[in-house]
Amino acid sequence: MNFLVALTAIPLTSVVLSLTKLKVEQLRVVIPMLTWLQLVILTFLSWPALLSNTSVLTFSVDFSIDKIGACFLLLTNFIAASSITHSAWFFANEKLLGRGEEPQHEKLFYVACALFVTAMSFVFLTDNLGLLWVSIEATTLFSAALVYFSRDKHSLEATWKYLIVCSVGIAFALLGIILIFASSQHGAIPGGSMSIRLLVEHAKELQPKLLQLGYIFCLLGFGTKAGVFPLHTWLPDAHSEAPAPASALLSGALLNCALFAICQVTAILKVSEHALLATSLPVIWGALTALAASFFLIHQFGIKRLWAYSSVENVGIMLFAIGLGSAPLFFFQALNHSLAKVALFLLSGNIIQSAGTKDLSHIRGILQVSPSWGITFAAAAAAVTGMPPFGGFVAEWMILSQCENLTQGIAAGVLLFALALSFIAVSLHVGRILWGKPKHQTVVHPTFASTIIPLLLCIFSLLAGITCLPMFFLNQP
Amino acid sequence: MNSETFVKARATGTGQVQEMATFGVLALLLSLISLALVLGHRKQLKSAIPAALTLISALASTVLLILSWGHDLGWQSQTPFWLGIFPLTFKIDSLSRLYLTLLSVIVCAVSIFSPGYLSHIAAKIHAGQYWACFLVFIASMYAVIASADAITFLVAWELMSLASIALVATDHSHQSVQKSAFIYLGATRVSSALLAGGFLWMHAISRSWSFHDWIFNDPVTYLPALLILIGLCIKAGIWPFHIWLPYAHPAAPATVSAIMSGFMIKVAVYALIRILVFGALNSTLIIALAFTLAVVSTFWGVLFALVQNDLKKLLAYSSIENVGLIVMAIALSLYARQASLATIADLAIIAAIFHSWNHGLFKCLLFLSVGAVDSQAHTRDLRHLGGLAKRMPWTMAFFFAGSFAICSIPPLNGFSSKFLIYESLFKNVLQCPTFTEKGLSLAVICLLSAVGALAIAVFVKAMGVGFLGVARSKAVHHAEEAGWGMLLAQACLVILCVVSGVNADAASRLIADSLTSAGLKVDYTISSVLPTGTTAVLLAALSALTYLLFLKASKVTNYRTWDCGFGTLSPKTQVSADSFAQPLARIFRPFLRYENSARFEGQDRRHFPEVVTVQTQIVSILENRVYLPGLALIGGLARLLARLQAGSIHLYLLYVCATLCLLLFLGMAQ
Amino acid sequence: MTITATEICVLTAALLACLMVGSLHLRVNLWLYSLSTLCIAAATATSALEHSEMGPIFIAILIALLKSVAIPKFFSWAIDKLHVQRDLGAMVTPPLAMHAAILLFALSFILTKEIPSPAGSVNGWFGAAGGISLVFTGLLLMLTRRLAISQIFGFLVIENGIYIFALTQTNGMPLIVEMGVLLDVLVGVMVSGLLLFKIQKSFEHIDVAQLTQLKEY
Amino acid sequence: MTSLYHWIFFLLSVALLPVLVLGTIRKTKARLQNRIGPPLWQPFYDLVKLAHKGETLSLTMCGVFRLSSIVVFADILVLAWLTPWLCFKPWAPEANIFMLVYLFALARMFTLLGSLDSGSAFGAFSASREATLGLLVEPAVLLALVALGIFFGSSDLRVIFSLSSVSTFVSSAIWIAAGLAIFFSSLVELSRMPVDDPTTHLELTMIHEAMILEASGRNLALIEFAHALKMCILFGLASQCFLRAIPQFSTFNIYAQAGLNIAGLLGLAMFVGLLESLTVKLQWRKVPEFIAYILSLSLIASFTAIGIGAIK
Repeated sequence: MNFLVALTAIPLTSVVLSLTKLKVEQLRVVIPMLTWLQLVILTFLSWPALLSNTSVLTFSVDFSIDKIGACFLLLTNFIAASSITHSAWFFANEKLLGRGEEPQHEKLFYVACALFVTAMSFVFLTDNLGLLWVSIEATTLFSAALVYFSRDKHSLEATWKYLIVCSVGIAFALLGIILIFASSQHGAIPGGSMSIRLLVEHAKELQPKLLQLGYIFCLLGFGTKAGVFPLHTWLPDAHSEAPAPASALLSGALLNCALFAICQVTAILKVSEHALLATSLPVIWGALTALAASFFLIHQFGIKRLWAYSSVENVGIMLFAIGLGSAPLFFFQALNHSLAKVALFLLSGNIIQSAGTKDLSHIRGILQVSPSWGITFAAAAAAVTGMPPFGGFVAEWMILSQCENLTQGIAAGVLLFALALSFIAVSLHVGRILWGKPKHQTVVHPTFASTIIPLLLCIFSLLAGITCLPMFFLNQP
Repeated sequence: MNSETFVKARATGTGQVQEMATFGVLALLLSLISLALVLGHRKQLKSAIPAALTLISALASTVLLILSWGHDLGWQSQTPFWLGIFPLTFKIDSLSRLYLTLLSVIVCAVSIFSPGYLSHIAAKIHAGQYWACFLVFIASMYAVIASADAITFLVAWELMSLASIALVATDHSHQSVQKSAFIYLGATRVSSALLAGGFLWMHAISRSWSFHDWIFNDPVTYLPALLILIGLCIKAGIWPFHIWLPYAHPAAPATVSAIMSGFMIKVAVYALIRILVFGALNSTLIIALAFTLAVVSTFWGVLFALVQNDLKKLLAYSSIENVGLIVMAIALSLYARQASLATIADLAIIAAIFHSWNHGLFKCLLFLSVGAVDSQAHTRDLRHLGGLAKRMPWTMAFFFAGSFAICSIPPLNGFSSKFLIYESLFKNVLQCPTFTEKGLSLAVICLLSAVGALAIAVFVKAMGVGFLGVARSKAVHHAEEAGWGMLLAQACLVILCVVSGVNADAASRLIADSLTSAGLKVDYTISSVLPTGTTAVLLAALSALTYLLFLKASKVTNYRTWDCGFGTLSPKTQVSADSFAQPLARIFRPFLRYENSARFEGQDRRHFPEVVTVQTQIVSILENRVYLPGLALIGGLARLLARLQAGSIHLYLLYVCATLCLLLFLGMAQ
Repeated sequence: MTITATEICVLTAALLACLMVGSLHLRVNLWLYSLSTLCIAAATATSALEHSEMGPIFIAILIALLKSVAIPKFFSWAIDKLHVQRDLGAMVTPPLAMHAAILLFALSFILTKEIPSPAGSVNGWFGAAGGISLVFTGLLLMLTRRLAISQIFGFLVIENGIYIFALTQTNGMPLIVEMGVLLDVLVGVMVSGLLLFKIQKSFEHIDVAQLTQLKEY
Repeated sequence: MTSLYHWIFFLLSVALLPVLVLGTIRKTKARLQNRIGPPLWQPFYDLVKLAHKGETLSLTMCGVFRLSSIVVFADILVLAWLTPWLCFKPWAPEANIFMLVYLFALARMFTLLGSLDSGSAFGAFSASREATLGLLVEPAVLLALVALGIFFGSSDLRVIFSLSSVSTFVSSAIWIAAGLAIFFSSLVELSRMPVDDPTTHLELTMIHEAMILEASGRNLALIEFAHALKMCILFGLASQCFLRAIPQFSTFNIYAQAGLNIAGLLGLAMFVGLLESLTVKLQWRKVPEFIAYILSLSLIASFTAIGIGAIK
């Protein structure tokens, strides 16, 4: 149980602190520190799992973690820490704009963040499908508070759609999990089990029909949460209505959780007799998702909606990787996507503040407004569209080069087309944003401080690209 | 790159020369990039410093390349610095050395040219960003040529594209520049996507990333070969994929367009040779396709060059023509190789490489001179130029030299390579088996001569209307001779043009030997050596004699141009670029669609117009009939898809149900 | 074949849910919901007795208290607060929708025919059918209602269906999972209930069919 | 020793034949118009006269104008040295078909530039017409030569025009076709009737004359002489072809050949005179059709050559 304490102590403290009478200015200093501290603690906690390639670190019954899980855990918390750190500047600027909400909103934001991140951490820590479901549902509930942050009609609408669509989807996931559980009771494991590792071990003996059904339901359910086309409908609304740091969290961390769940279930199915289903369905669906998303990118009007759709596209790529059955590649892609996308969302937050609008047709000449923003923005966009020398390129290249059979080959072709299309679409918008003369008076004056976090993230993404360390760490051949 | 070829590469190089050269090229790249990164943020900086550094490193690399001539240099990135699981592998064999040397030469010239030129447009550009992108651009081109495997190649290729896009958009305050940048961006991304597809496919077939292991002699490999071919053709600006070229070159600063047109499109040519020719592609269909496209683009390019008014656009179109020539030679060589007509194959490939070298030189020269004109007269539009002869005689002289070279007038270098192309076609007529092939290559010879004549018309127009006669606008009156840096750069290139023209034979032999040592057995057998050198000397001597002995003595009186006694005529009575091209354009009416738009101004416009402005512009058929509809189709699809996101939650829930049914159906079907 | 008490309860619950679709009156819906939930609690209890184990009894009581009493109470209070009596209905008219629901009820028997009955017991079919039909009904409810509140009802019905499914298709879910699911449902209801009032506050209605500001084009 | 004779012969013919040819044409035309006409050597006197005059240059001109006339002159001399237009030529280097064509192109290019230099509309318009003619006629000439090249299996004019070449009936057909093609295209190249009327007085209709409108004095003399020499070269080439069509030609002794050669040259000149006094100038937009016929001639030649090659 001590690990539960270690896991929840700091979030709870930050919750408590945010609920006390502390000034928001003080919170802006304390909370980020706490989140970084949390990251450190988690690193220590999952250190053994990180080091070994095979062994699974078990904390207690239902709670254990392996290498990939640990990577995701740390990634999630890192993303959370950086976006919360950046949110300090963000909210300070909001104040400058006079759009500053009263402090308790911001405090509530911190509370929700803490809970949200904890829920996400549980997704990676639990070994129990049921608890996995519970924690993912929990993330929905907590993040709803983040989406609702600005408390206007739009955010309300976005929140409602998010809540309803995701809950319905997730409900199906629960159905799927129950089916898998039922399938495990047919002789495989006496009394049945929800432990993923047990299921993977006994995948052969699981009742095939139930397993298959369960897999499909899980794919649908977690797919809704991950924003797979055409279940992505909630995603752009939620991302564009949430405040920039929150959208960064949603896109950079939450999607990974849902995809991780899919990855876990797929792992079970891959060793069962339905391997074909597990290798073909996600691949095709991923490619199609990427394609659809890249079409959505073309006539886009909102800067954050743009990045939301590019997240959908990346979700497609990750689903592709999952279908190829290579968890490390999935993580690598997720890593690069998260780094770049978070940088983009944070910068977009700055840009929106300075331009005073989310409308792409009114944001121009950012290179003139602030070269540092502009260049970082361009770099991040290049990274997220999979341009070398950033990590995204390497990840996508490795994913594409892993295709074996004809189906995967065709899907790879579709994916290539989607990548090209999305790059063109994105860089059309980015070019218009960066170039030309600014249309607006800069409301918020760009400070270099507000570029630090995105810049760091870009640099990390670059390092992920030009060094072999991540891949060797994940011991890919 | 798989290890044994790498080891081979290392083994062939001898000791410290190789180490030195490797280190040198490496140092060059690193210094360039670090410099770029350092400069990234400076708003205004003296262009002299980076220019000098670039010059030094380019000279250094030239020297190193020449010192290490004959040794293959190999270098593989050490372990932390890999791309994921792929090491960056470089290999400079004698083929890549040829191109690298050309690149170094061009970079030298451009870096001499830069400071003077940039000082004229300093107000419009962010010098730091410009130099950063410029250096990354150059470095990535070095990397592309030196890369030994597909991944290194693609990475460098993408970097090259990104940097050049940024450079095209250097002066991004204009909408038109942005538009060109976007068009270029789209084209280049499509090309890299196709390349990636081909590379991945080849990897799936051959299980290796190294070009060395890719052999295209199996029907399985034809589709990837086609993908690669088209991808490269887009970058090279082959018809019908050339659309981006006339946009990108004029939009970019002269220094950039000089390199883009002088070398970047040759990178694609190099890749064609490296991958398809060394890969011994033997699919007649694909070769025929390449040949046809190339022939069409020679004709198309020169035809549209004829009707351009913007000097840079004109040059861009003539680049299309010349690249067409090069690719045609490559295709011919591929065809001859698989028809086992060795001599023709060798001659053609030599011609291709030699012409790409020559075109690199004189196209760079021409772009630089146009840049000089632009920096002085602040316009490149032939409708406003003219009469520069008196203002900037040296620039004119260099431009003329370049024009003569590009019109392949002996004894300049353009002719020497074009002659090889003619010769190989002629030999093909003699030797190839079937009657149709003979007839075809005869027709191509005929077409090429027509293209040559058209090119003469094009450049006479450029020279005559642009430099001779009376100035057509105020701007020209203030023009003065360009600075010494600009002139020096052009002068060097002119000298190189003459040298490589006169020593055509030696150059061809050099190319043949390089190809042989690069692994493609080529011997240079030509019936007899052209007397280009003798002709040159004779021409010069006779001209000098005629002047000294005959013309010098005559007493000259100056008077007005013959004006039928009307008194001084206004510059408007001179022939304009359009009217000069009109008789030719009339012949090709089916291809060239003019669009006239007249505007009448002033009150009571119908009866007494005060200002009448008539605009004539050429309509690009491909763009209007093919590309715009295609884009519109994609846009329409996007709009259609966007309707899915209609905002109604009931709809969204329906999607969930529909997907559920679909998945159940699919999943249960299995 | 014999039909057990559990299955009778389950099918009753399913039919009650079908009736929900037929009526636009929120209070009627609430009553029907709480009744069907009660049936579900009963089903839990009977199945517990069949397997003669005491753990599920506790859950049955919990369900009876929370889902069939507390939640309906909360919503009836909400209905008073929001001054809404009846839904306007979307897409299809209620009677038609109800017939569709009953059709789906029938259909679910066909669909679940193939599902192998849970290990150890011979008959899980009716239970599965009931669960699936509840899920269908819930979806139908969400699709054919305009008010936010009745969409929550629909969601609750879906939850019931899944619970039934779990109950009849598995012999004994892990307790912790049961608890977690229950908790999540409660929190979900709380959050969505909260949002109800917010929507009422800023839009002055809770008609979600009018929430179409966020869209492409 | 013979080579010395050759040199002398060659230089003499370069110096005199142009004048003679021009004179012949004029004389023929005069006789056909029942005039006595100027003496044969009149063109020579004209040149001398021009050489004694001073020249008038336009103020807008830069060096290009004079440079062009010089370079054209030099270039034509080089061509005279390279091209086998006389069968008693001294040592000549590799004379490649393509090089030949492009040296002619050099001359044309400089002429065009020279005409543009003055900035006069006449020069410019005629220049653009000349460029058009060049585009049309260059393929014809090239193809005619290539046809011969194909037949003799080399693109080297020395090989083609070597006397050792045995000639059959078919080959003489090729020779004649090629010769006709070269002759007619030379009419276009030299902008004579029916494409251009050198004696017209309306600047707007001239081509060559308008291009040299600004030239005067020695400059004009250079241009005129160069033009005449060019004419000789082209006619000489054509006459060579016709002579080669005679199967026994290669068996004749050198003097007979030389005589026949010059006779052929002058004959062609007379024919031109005849042509110019019989035909009228073609409409400008009819010219392409005319050239199309020439092109078809050389196509016939080349395809026959290919056919024979295929048979052989």
